[in-house]
Amino acid sequence: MDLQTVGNILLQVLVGGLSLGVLYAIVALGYTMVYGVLQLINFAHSEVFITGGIIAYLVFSGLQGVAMNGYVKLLLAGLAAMAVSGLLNVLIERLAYRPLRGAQRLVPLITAIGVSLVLQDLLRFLVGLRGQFDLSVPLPQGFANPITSVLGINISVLNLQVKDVILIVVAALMLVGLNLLVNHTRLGRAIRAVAHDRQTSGLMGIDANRIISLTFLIGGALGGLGGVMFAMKYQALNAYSGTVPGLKAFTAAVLGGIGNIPGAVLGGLVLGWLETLLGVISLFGSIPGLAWLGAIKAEYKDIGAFLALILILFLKPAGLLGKATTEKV
Amino acid sequence: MTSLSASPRGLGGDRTLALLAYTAVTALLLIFMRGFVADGPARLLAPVLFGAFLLSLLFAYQWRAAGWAKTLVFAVGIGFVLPFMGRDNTSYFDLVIQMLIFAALALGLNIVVGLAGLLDLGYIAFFAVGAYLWGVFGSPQLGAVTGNPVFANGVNPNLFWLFIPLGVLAAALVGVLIGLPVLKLKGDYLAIVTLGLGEVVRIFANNLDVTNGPQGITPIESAPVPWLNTLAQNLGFSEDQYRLFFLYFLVLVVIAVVILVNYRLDRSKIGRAWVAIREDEIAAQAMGVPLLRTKLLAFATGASFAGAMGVIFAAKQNFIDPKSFDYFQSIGVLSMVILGGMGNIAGVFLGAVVVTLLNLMVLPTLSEVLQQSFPNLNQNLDPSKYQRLIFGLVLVLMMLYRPEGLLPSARRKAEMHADEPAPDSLVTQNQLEGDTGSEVFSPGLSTMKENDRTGSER
Amino acid sequence: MKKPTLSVAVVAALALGSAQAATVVKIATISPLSGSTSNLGLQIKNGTQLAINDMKAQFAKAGMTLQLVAYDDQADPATGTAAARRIVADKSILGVVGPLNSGVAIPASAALAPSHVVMVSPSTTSNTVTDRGLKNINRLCTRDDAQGPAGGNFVAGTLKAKRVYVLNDKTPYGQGLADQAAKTMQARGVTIVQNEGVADTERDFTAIITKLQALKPDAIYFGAVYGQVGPFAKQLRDKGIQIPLVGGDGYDSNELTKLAGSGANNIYFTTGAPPVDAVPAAKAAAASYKKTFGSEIQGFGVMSYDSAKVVLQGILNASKAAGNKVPTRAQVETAVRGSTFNNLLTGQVKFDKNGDRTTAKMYVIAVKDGKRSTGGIINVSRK
Amino acid sequence: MSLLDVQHLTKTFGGLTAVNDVTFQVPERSIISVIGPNGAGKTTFFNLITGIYAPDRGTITLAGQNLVGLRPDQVVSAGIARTFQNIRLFPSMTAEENIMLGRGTRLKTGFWDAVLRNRTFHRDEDNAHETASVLLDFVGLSRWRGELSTNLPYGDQRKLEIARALATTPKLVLLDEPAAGMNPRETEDLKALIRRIRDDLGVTVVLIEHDMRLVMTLSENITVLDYGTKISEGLPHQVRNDPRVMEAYLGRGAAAGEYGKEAGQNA
Repeated sequence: MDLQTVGNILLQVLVGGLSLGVLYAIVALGYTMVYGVLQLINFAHSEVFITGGIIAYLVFSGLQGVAMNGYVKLLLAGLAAMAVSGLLNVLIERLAYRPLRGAQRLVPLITAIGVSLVLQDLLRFLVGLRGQFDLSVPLPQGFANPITSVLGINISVLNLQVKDVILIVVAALMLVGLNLLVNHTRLGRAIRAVAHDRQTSGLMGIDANRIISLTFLIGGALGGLGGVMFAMKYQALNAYSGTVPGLKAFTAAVLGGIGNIPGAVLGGLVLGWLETLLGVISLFGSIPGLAWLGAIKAEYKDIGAFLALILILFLKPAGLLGKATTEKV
Repeated sequence: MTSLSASPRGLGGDRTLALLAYTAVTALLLIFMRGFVADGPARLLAPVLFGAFLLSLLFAYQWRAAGWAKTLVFAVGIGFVLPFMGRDNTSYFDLVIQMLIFAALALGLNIVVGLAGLLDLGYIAFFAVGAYLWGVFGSPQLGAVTGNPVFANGVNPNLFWLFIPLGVLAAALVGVLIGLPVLKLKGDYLAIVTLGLGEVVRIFANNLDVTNGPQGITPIESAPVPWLNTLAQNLGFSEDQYRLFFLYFLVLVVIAVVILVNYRLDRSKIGRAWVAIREDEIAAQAMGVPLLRTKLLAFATGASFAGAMGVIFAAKQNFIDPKSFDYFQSIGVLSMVILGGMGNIAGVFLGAVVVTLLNLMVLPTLSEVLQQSFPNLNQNLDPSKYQRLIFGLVLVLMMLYRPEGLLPSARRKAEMHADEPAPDSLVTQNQLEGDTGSEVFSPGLSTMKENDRTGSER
Repeated sequence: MKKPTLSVAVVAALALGSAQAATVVKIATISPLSGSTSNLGLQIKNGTQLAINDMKAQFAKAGMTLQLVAYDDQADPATGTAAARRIVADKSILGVVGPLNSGVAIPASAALAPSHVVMVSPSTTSNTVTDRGLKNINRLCTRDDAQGPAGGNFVAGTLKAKRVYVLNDKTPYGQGLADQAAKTMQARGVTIVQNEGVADTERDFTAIITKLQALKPDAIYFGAVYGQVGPFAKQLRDKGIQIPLVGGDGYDSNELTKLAGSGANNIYFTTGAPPVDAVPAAKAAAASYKKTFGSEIQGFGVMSYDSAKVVLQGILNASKAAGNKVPTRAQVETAVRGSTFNNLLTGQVKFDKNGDRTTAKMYVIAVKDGKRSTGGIINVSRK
Repeated sequence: MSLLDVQHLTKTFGGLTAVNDVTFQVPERSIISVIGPNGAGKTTFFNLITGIYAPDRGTITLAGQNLVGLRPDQVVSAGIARTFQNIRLFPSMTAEENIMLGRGTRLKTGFWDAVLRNRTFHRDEDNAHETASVLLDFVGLSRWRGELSTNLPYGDQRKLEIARALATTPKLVLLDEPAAGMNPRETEDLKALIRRIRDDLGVTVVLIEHDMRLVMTLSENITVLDYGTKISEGLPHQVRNDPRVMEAYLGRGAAAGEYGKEAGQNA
């Protein structure tokens, strides 16, 4: 296996891992935002996330015949998904989490698991009303075309498709937007205050409940956007498709430092690259001296992600970007 | 809402008669109505009667009553009524054994989560360790793995007795191995790491040749107990029920040991140390409690219960595969602990019984009856498809209206309804440690305000 | 005017007759009705319901009113065993169709064996299910060691591939099938460039595609189910990999072509369920399935329909043998294991001493530009 | 020979020197106070001694045993116990159980002892119960024996924390602002209690305290910290009149006014 092939493979891992990592990052942000203000692992986020995918399916299949610019369709699908998922997330917080505000930390955790189970079967019921289970998502014209060259440079080796670039651009825009919102707006300051210390921020005139609802709205919207990205990337989903990617996105959020926004993005990217690398690593088994790599077959991909999490948390207990909390003595 | 407080002293006057009456009525109803509830819509009564009878065992534990009455209720209930129902209908046997297995798991997880406050979302991995230990050794899989024809049918089944303690040791060892690197972590970091480790164990079970991957392992032997089989035969049990008859009493013995160990650890220096590290690690350490060793002990003890039960589960099922050990099972056991009443042995046991009864009896019966009475229901509304939804709904409603659990321990109740638990969350980024004790005006020198000082130059 | 009264009398007699002797006979299904494989579990339930609807009249004549009881095993062995125990307890259940997964079938059949409750599984392919020699478990589909080689021979013989990449979904079904196929291909001199797995929930194949581009196989054998194969085919073709993709009866659903979209090309799979064009009766069954349930029948649905018919016919045979009385479970068990069943969609069914079909027809279905066609028929026989 | 010997102890937190080259001796069976304005590094100093933080430089020896590098629970078994500035009792445990927990470090009960309930277990439990009742009596809280610690009045919680620390039979007990939030009568009780700790139990006491009357009348020796540096040490009256102490507490203006330029130069 010559250097050129190794180079190509690593390039493909970089690009493929980025496009997967960005998806994990967007969904991880939903977990981190909610965790920030409530210190709650929102297990139901995986269903809020896949709801966005189902909405995207409805919009794309609804507009399939309509002669409309593909990007406008995407915009509509994105907005619709973010709105529905956002409101769903707010509703969940209002009904299931708010009454438990003072309870012991494990109680809302079990509630979140309960909500996740209820939503899964509810989504399946709604999709089932149309006699469907697996939804195949028709993308606007040209989204799936491969990109062979850019500015004259032949990059077909990257296996890049138009939709991959769209995903990455949309995610980047969303991350910038979120960063602006959280760090440079009054609402962002209020969210960070509530995340920091809910009681004291109450004393400062911040209506914590309103801020928490808004955070859930933003977290849900991010989840919904993740759903649209999932629908575009794989063009196939069902009511239960959210569980495994949701779990991985949560791992990414913790990897980056739960509650830390840049951390969620970094965690998502690291997980995306790591999984993709582990998926191909057995190829390098043919390089002399690295024969043992050949044994790491694709099924150990998920193990690698979790072992990496454990290693990173062992070295840096608060996650990559999380700040170590010093307990006041 | 009168809460069934944990301490038996709490429930008013002597209730011996009430206890005996209640037990007799529910037992007789259960036994003599079993034909009636076997068919038609009346089937919905079956779980009600069975649940009502099981409550008599709980009341025997809870109520203030004469000692002999309590032992009588336990002896008759466990020694006669349940086996009798099991003989008549094997599904009762299977259900009770499954309840006891989950109860032991819940008690094990209770030590880790309820007492030591370590949120473990991958607890079922230890159950898998025990199950696969006996699964491999007690089946032809051993012959396949070792390639040695002597083990064509696995080890001598009598070694089953040796493998229960071995299962305990293996699981405890894995508990320590898993615990060592992660027990530095706190709260939700520990949760996600243990969840990850649970998945790692399942993925390895699904991929390794020694565990026969996704195909699973069968047939798994159980210990031959000829003397017990003849006893069962004389009592009128059919031949296929012998194994359940044996496992029923075996599980009873093991669960008794589990409860005893749980009780005795709780009321000892170790139990106090666990509660201390759950409430305030810094203070616990400052009072001489070695953090890592205490946490590891909790992890290993909890794991050992699961290890023992794993061996028994493998023998009961005769077949195991990775599917029985996914993270949804860990969540199931955790919900039993929280639903029942974290930190309280009777509560956790009740939680396991209620959740198992709900999942393996109430919901299937409900869907059977609904299917029968509305045969041509729209396919989407078909009840047999929504058992997980109903379980999820039960979890949400329970947490909303009974966060402290069905049977809270007095110790936990104070904490459950505390207004705002001290935010030991990982997010509060305190500024660097400083001497910001509370401002105290002392009559002598007036203390300076912190920020004033910075104003004045040194 | 005499005729109508006669018919009225006959109907009355029948009604009366059946009223007294009409005992309720139930058929149960055990399959995953919740969770990510619930769509397949539903096919088993609906296929059985369809067969019951078809044979209700025949049973009424024999004085039995037919009912279906569906159990959800949530694809979990412990839940499936608990369902089996409940079936044993309900004496009116004389036969079981299902389960879907081998992992559930093994403990559930062991739980039912002592009470002779017969089971006919439409889809469990793992060899262990019947190798144990239980008298009450039979299966309509072919085993791994039949379906695997069928696919392997197709790749090596018909496609004449020299380098094959083997993948499986890490389930008993997918891995069992892929390993058997790989063994057959290797025996015929094909180089297996890689034999690995990927979780059945996985939808991101970027890494696998990179491997395929590096290893350059000329065919892929993927043991998996259409819900995963669809997106896999789509991503393959989108990234310019056009080599043939071969698999087993898990592909047998028109959802495959929908999910694969533009990628639904150069795909082949072996299945026991007869394609609609090969067997006219299959077209009628598909139509009545669509009318009754409002969704398309899939391969598993066809196999379940036939499995239910075998159980029901078995009960009728046993009832005839028992002097037109409601047969006992043991009688039904021997009848199902012993009888030969004809006019079924999947051809003649006769079970050997372990419960596997003595003869079965396998069809090789080709998918070209979204269209399905029958690429060939393989006869499988077991002594 | 001093019981506790601290030499050149230094601790920095990312550029901020919380404790700066402090040398500190505590003679046996004595009552020593450490005072200084807020933010002077007193609690950090305690945390270094009790092993919660590891020092950057310097040595800590207790009766000849080096404490640097020991975990907090090892420091406790070496013989140093402490209380906290903000009370840290175990809320879901009763007063008695809190003390019994403190006693744990001296007990031998292992896993099997507890499970088999052998002689060791029973001996330890009796010892724990007995210690709890003796210490509850010693601090005058016997009436709260079975009460949850959170339900005790503030002053009594302070005493309970002291009793819990004493349960570890320490050679030296560090009290972090025990008089905080106490009214004058409670402070008098506390003073008597601290004296009895030294006289009856022979335990050396080191005190962080802002209540000057308590400090001046109780301490045999006082050390003053300011900005992490030891600016003065000695008998109570010496320290009271030390201009640097006045300045640290009252600010440069007041000190300068009273003692003219001289105080300003050597700041």
